[in-house]
Amino acid sequence: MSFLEVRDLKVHFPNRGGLFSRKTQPIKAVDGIHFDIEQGQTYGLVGESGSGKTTTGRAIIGLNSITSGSVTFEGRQLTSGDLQRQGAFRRDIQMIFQDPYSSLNPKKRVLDIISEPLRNFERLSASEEKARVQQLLEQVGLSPESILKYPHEFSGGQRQRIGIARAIALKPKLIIADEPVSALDVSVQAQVLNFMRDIQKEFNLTYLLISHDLGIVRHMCDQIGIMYKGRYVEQGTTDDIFDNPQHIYTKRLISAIPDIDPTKREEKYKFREEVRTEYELAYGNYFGEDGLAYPLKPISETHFVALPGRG
Amino acid sequence: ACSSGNGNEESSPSATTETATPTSSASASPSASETPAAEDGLYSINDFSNVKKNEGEAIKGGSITFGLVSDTPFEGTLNFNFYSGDPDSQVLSWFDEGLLTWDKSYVYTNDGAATYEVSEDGKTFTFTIRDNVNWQDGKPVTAEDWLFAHEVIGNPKYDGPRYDSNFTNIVGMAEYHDGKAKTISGIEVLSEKKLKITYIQSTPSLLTGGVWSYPLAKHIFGVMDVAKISASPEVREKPIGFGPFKVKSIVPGESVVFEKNPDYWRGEPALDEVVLKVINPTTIVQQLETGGVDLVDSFPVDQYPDNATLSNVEFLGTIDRAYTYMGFKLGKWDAEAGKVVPDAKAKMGDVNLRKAMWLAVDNDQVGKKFYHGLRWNATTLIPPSHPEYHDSTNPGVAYDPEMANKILDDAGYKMDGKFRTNPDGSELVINFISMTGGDIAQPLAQYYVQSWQAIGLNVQLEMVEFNSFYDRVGANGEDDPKVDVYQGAWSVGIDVDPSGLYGKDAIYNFPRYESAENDRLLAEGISEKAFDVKVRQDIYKQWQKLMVDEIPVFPTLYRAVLAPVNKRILNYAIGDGTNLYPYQIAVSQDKPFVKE
Amino acid sequence: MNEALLQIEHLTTSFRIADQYYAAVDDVTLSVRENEVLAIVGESGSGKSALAYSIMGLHTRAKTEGDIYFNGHNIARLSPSKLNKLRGKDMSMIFQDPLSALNPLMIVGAQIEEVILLHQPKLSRKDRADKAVELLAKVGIPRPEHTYGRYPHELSGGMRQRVIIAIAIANGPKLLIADEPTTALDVTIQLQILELLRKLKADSKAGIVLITHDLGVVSEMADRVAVMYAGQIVEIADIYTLISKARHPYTRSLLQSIPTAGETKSRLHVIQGIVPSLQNLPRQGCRFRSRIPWIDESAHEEQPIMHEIAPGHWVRCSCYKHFRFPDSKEEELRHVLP
Amino acid sequence: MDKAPIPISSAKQPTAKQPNKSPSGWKIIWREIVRDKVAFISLIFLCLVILSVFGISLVLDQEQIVSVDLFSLKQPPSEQFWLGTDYGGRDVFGQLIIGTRNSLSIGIIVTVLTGLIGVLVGLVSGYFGGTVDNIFMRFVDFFMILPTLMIVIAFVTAVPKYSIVSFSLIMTAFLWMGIARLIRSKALQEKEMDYVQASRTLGSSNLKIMLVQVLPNLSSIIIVTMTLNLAANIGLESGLSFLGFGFPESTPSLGTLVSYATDPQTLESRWWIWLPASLLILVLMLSINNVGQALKRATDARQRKG
Amino acid sequence: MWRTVARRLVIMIPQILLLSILVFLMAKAMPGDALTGLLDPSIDPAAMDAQRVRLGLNNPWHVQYWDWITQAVQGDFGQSFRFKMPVSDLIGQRMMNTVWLSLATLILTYLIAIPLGITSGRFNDTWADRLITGYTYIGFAAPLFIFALLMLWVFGFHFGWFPTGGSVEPGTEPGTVQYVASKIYHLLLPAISMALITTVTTVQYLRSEIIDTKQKDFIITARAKGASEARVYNRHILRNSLLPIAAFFGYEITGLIGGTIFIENIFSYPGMGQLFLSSISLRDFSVVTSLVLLYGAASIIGALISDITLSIVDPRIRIK
Ligand SMILES: Nc1ncnc2c1ncn2[C@@H]1O[C@H](COP(=O)(O)OP(=O)(O)OP(=O)(O)O)[C@@H](O)[C@H]1O
Ligand SMILES: Nc1ncnc2c1ncn2[C@@H]1O[C@H](COP(=O)(O)OP(=O)(O)OP(=O)(O)O)[C@@H](O)[C@H]1O
Ligand SMILES: [Mg+2]
Ligand SMILES: [Mg+2]
Ligand code: NI
Repeated sequence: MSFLEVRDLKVHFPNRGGLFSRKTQPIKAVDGIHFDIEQGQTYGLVGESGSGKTTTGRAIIGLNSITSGSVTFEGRQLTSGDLQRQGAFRRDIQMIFQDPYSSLNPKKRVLDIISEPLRNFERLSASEEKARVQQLLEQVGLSPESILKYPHEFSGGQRQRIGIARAIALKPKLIIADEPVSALDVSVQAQVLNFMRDIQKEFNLTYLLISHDLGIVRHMCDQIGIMYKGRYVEQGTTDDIFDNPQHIYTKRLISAIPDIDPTKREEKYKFREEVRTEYELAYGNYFGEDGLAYPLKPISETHFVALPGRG
Repeated sequence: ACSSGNGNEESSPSATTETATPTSSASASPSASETPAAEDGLYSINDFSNVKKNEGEAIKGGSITFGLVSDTPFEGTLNFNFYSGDPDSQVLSWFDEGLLTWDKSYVYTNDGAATYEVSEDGKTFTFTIRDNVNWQDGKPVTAEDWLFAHEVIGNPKYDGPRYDSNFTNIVGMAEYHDGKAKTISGIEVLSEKKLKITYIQSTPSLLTGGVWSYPLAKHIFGVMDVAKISASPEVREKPIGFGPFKVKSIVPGESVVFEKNPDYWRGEPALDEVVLKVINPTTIVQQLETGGVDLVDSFPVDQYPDNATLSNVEFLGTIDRAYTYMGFKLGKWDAEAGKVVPDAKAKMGDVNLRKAMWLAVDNDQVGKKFYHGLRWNATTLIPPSHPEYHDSTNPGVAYDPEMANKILDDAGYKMDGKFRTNPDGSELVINFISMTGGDIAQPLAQYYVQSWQAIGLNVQLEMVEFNSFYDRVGANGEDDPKVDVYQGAWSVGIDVDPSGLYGKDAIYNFPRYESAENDRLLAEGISEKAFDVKVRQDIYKQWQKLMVDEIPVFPTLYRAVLAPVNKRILNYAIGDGTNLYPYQIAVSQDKPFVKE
Repeated sequence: MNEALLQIEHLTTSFRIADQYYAAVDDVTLSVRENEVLAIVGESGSGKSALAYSIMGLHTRAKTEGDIYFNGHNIARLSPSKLNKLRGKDMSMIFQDPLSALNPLMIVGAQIEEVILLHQPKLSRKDRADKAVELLAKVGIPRPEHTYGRYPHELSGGMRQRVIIAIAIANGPKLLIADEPTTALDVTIQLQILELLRKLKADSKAGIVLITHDLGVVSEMADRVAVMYAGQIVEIADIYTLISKARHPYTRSLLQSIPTAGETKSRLHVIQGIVPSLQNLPRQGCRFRSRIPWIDESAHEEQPIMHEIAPGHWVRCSCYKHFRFPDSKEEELRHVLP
Repeated sequence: MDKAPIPISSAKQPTAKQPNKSPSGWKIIWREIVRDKVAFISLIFLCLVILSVFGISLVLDQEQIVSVDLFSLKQPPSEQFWLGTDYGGRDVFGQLIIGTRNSLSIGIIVTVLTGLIGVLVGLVSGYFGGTVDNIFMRFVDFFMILPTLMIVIAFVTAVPKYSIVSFSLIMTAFLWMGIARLIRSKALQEKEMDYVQASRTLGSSNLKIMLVQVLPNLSSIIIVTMTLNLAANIGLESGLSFLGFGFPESTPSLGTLVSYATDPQTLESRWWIWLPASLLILVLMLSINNVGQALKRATDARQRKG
Repeated sequence: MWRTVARRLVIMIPQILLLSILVFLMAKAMPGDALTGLLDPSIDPAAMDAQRVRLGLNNPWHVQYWDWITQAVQGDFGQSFRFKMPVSDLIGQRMMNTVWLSLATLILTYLIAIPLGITSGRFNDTWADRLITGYTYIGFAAPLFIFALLMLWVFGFHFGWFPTGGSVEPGTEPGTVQYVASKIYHLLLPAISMALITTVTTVQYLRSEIIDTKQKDFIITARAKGASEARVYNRHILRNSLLPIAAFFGYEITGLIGGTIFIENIFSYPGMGQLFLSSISLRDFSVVTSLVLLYGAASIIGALISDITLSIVDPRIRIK
């Protein structure tokens, strides 16, 4: 049994408006996805905007209710709905948010921000709490004196680290990181990514890393799932995906990554041209009538591709 | 009825001919200046004439503007048989009139559009309408029309306020009203112009406004459903009458233009046109100064001192048929039996207490200070507007706080700290309500409270709005037990008979006062023997004294009505029995005089 | 070497903040030739957009000093009406946020037509409409007639960006300034837009100023690169030189911090400290000094100037000569910040 | 309305730019008000008026003021009566003070009550959204369509005896919807912010999130609206008193004093009765609005003066 | 869109019903009734009671309400007790006056607001802007009734330039030029007084909208296109700022309701607001209830109109 098992997860949003709203076709933000994450690993979720990555992450942590399917964490099924009632067991899953500006309450001091989970789950005296927060701050590389500052007094990277400190305060086992660095400048981005790897080793953390930046995903992840319109098109190890992409959509995604080496421009052109031709020609082979991906089929032990009928 | 706010009284005969209607206790808006025209800032009604001095020669024709002072538009129920507000009656009086007129003492004369004869027993009246009395559409005013008016008002579907004791006094009217009879047996059409009405009871009141004298044009309204007449265009948009002017155009609620009715039975009117427009009490002076109006129906006395010297108008004045009073709650109304039930243990039951309260108030000063002498200390419950019956020899109760204190002391109301207690030592708190309306209402009531507190009575004032006021004093039969004293005002009808206000079976007997003597006097006042004016005077003299002794209520102020008139107006008068009629009104020049 | 299409000399743009002027663009000298893509890279807040706006004369409340020669004419002091003759015709601009850059209450067709009308007033209504549709087709919008009547919010991000490009190229500009044209877009869409720009350049031989912070995009597109830091150009070189032989510490750090496909799982380089805000810029000496504290202070120049270390390769301040990446102990230092 | 998807946007809102939220709101607000001279003067004036009105009305003999003096009716200002007397010989200055106190009290009570209800309803409605929101908003919609002034007039007439408290309650009943709406829309926005989501994942209860996390972020907007509402409520109260549907005369209010001016004689020749009250209303409203506007600027970073 | 409009109109029905119950209950709770004011001792109390019975005043409120609402649904709002005419006719007479007054006020409001708002927004931080902002500050603070009183006094009484009451000169024939002119003349001063105050919010709104729009990215796009400043303003800024204003006028209706009550009373202008107050004091309940309902419906429809216009002028908004 895997650490985290996601089985046929569906999250649909009702599409409605007004009082006497006639229910129309729901938005199928996540439409039947399936994956496992092993402890200590980093799992990357990639896809274009609107493909349902965030929704998946939010469904796992319980911020979105699950329409159907199941999420099993350490053998226990997570139900959606009221987060606090599931108490202790929820604290093992935490989240890092995309926007370091809006994810910290601007009216709260660092102390209050980081101690929020502690106050909810652990009964600590004020001085114990302060000590814990200071310790956490040190762990994320901020000076312990910062506890009385407000978020706006920090840079983006520092804020993101405050967010991380808050997420690791309860010593979670799984962290869902939704685009943790896309709001940051390259140099700061590096800082956060390095740090995430450091604490992963330190606490044996498992990451579900959501990103559309393939460079980052490649840098960070052991396993990758590619999403398209709420479904998976391909899943495999990082090498499977980058060195041996099978689905035309994956290929297209990978070919679109700009290359840092200008000398390879021509090469890239050609490659992209090929992919594009293939995409145009073979589109029908990869997607169903409704333009959605087929169910995943294994092509190796670790590598799964959404293909019709085949193997 | 009267709306809250301004206490305008009708200056021309009104259809609510009998008894009384309430007026608000204080008159409209404020004012007075630091430099009054009279040296002491005081005026007296005796200085005013009710007849306009004629200055200059009348020109032919002409048009005048009449200002109807009201802060709301007039309702527009333009028929004597249906209207209910005073503003409407102001409009009506220009184009319609009653068939009977009366003299100075409000007794019917034979000068009007109809003449009358009374039978020996005083119960049967025979009326003859003059031949030349015609509706403005040319049709003659007939006895049939007069009967029709009675039939409509007596009809159960009738929606106006006229079905009153004058009608129930007609033989057969009750049966007709209840649907038991198809006709009113007591009314008979003798010929086209002759009508006979038989009354159940003969009383002197019949001669003073007791006869319904407003015919209803049957050829127009005869075909209508009674319930719909008051809303019909013939009432609202092109009303008809037989008065000196006829309606030319109406802007609903705002203004009416009248043109002369050349066929008027008294003769052709002098004026070509009369324009009537509603003006807000706040704009009267400005309108008068600029000649925007030539005359108005009434003028707030508070504004008089500032405008006494207006060069272009002459102020006419007369005594108002009204008085303000303090009422004491002495009992309850029994709705079942339809009569008052005095309560011997009522808080205000002790006449000494009431007397002391009267003694404690200085109405003389109130009249002088608040009203510049144009309201003055009232003595009895029949105002001097009825000079024949008002007992000017009765001094009422004069201001004497020492006396008041003494009476209270003697009666056992002992001082306990700031205030007096009941004779049995219990706490005495007197609840006093008074009506809002106008700027003076509150200070006036407050003044009374202070006066009473000055003699050690703990009086609590509550100012309430018109509707609540009458609701609480018991106009609907439910007396509010929390009211002990109230300040009200009545505008009395042309008939002096006060039984509608003080009779034991009158719901408007708000003090709920009853005594054998009172019953006797009131009954005698309208008995047959009272046809003799001397006798009647004596009866009411006794009654006025009784009231001053018993004090179920005490009058506080009598009032003057003032009517400014542009100097160009000729042949104009206010009040009754002046022998001047609207068709005679003329002007001495084309345009009104304006303020210099 | 032919005459530069755009020649910027000693351009300084200052914003007024609390009664004082602060230079967001500080003494920038640059040139762009025809048929050349000049990329400007730098972290957020380094003054890239401010520079672009200065070229277009779009600042309303900034003080601009220095000279901007366009086609040999100095346009830095041009009157608005003269400038308007150039803007949208000879030089035009593509904006970062394609939604807010379009008027939400006008159909996109009308917005394209407007720029045609402004510079080719003689064209009839119909011709203009035709031209607009033609432009929409040219930027690769599938059903141009249909899209013509759409409102901006009805289009996807990529489509909007194409509309903006259509507006920019409507009158065949000689100079195109693209301020982060793909930052808001997905990689696949980004690629399409970049290809579109490339095609346009090939067709019209226009000069393009491409502003971005993505070095990947730079290496795909640029002929030459200018690296900006804190309002100043710190390094200029052709793309090949810059990627392989960058000298300025800032450029080198930037290149090191990108997680590239090649070396996976290693630690990324992190530039110490933060980009100082406009008010807190060090106005004296080397601006990058505080972010490489392990390099000896004396390595910096007092008044750093641009050094041409190879033909066409300019670097600011001589500290580049002494720069090395920090060893692990020095790395530790940065872990705990004040 | 849809928003541009902003997936990558590393460029926007970086370290160097103005943080989008104020550094400790109070300090900014205070700084902004002090900087804005007009607002600062207004604030001082307001404090002075409030202090002196409540202070003086403590020492004033209220009974004395509303008692009628037949021998000093309608007197112009003098040593004894600083602002003259009215129709009842009552001291206008005293009435002005008490009237201001009454009007201010009503304004403040109504503002606080409407604020409480509005914030509560708006917060719950906006935070929970969905069905709760739908029901609440139908309710609010219903109240919104009420012709408030007319309903309040009708209500005041229907309640025969009213005190400051009951009058405030009546006004409150029909005035809380505006705030509720505003707070709701802000709460809707705010709850989408990641910090709220973060709190949920951290196990905070909804109540706690609403009160501890969301509410402080709405505080500035609440303060601003409440300030502006205060002015509006005082205006409404005096308007009602002016029409004669406010307080009885024995409880002076600024509107009552102004209503004396409906009489042209008073308007023209006895200015001391109505003019001070009118001016006071004007200046009070002006000051409150000035402060409110300054607060608004302080909370809106874009408009901030410096 | 027509579906949504229809839906909104359907939602309106329960709202109006609820409103009618509320008003009805309040009316019933008021002390006294239409007959209380009719104190005439000569009238037999029995006759009064008979009247009450006939008018149904003695029935329990829900019976009265039911009678009233079933009639009202059929367009019969009952009789005015005081005016002795169908309420619908009565209100019909007054409504036109109020409608004209409101219309004139609206027109004036925009006539004042647009140039001022534009000037102030476009040239913000100039002396003109400061002047206009000063005016809006004072206008925002000045209660309508005080201002209207002053206007009445200055221009009505002191200078005598305008009539001080009524809606038309007596005797003018409806339909003639004089009639129309006289109507306009009578409503001019009230309308100006109200407009000068109500316009303030619009000026402020327009100003901030323009200042806001000025900073929008698409304005920079327009400049980058080479559009002249004038064009940028007329084509982009004004259009985008004015259109929402245009849609506001529906909401203005709600604001005008309160205003007319004051204005009509101060200027003795016979409209619905004045009718409302006098009907309240005379307990003419059928008129009171009908008026409140009418105003309620007006504000709903106003809001609807605004929403519709807004969705027309702003393609981003779809009315729900
Ligand atoms: N609360 C919601 N209500 C309705 N639709 C929603 C909601 N949340 C997300 N969606 C829709 O679900 C789809 C997937 O959204 P999601 O945010 O998961 O995408 P994503 O892959 O994270 O995209 P991005 O890269 O832009 O963050 C989108 O079409 C979005 O519009
Ligand atoms: N209108 C302005 N007023 C004041 N300061 C400004 C203004 N515009 C920009 N700045 C400041 O000027 C500096 C440079 O800004 P600019 O927008 O040019 O940066 P950028 O390099 O384009 O950054 P980004 O990658 O975020 O777009 C920043 O510090 C910014 O805060
Ligand atoms: Mg997402
Ligand atoms: Mg930029
Ligand atoms: Ni250096």
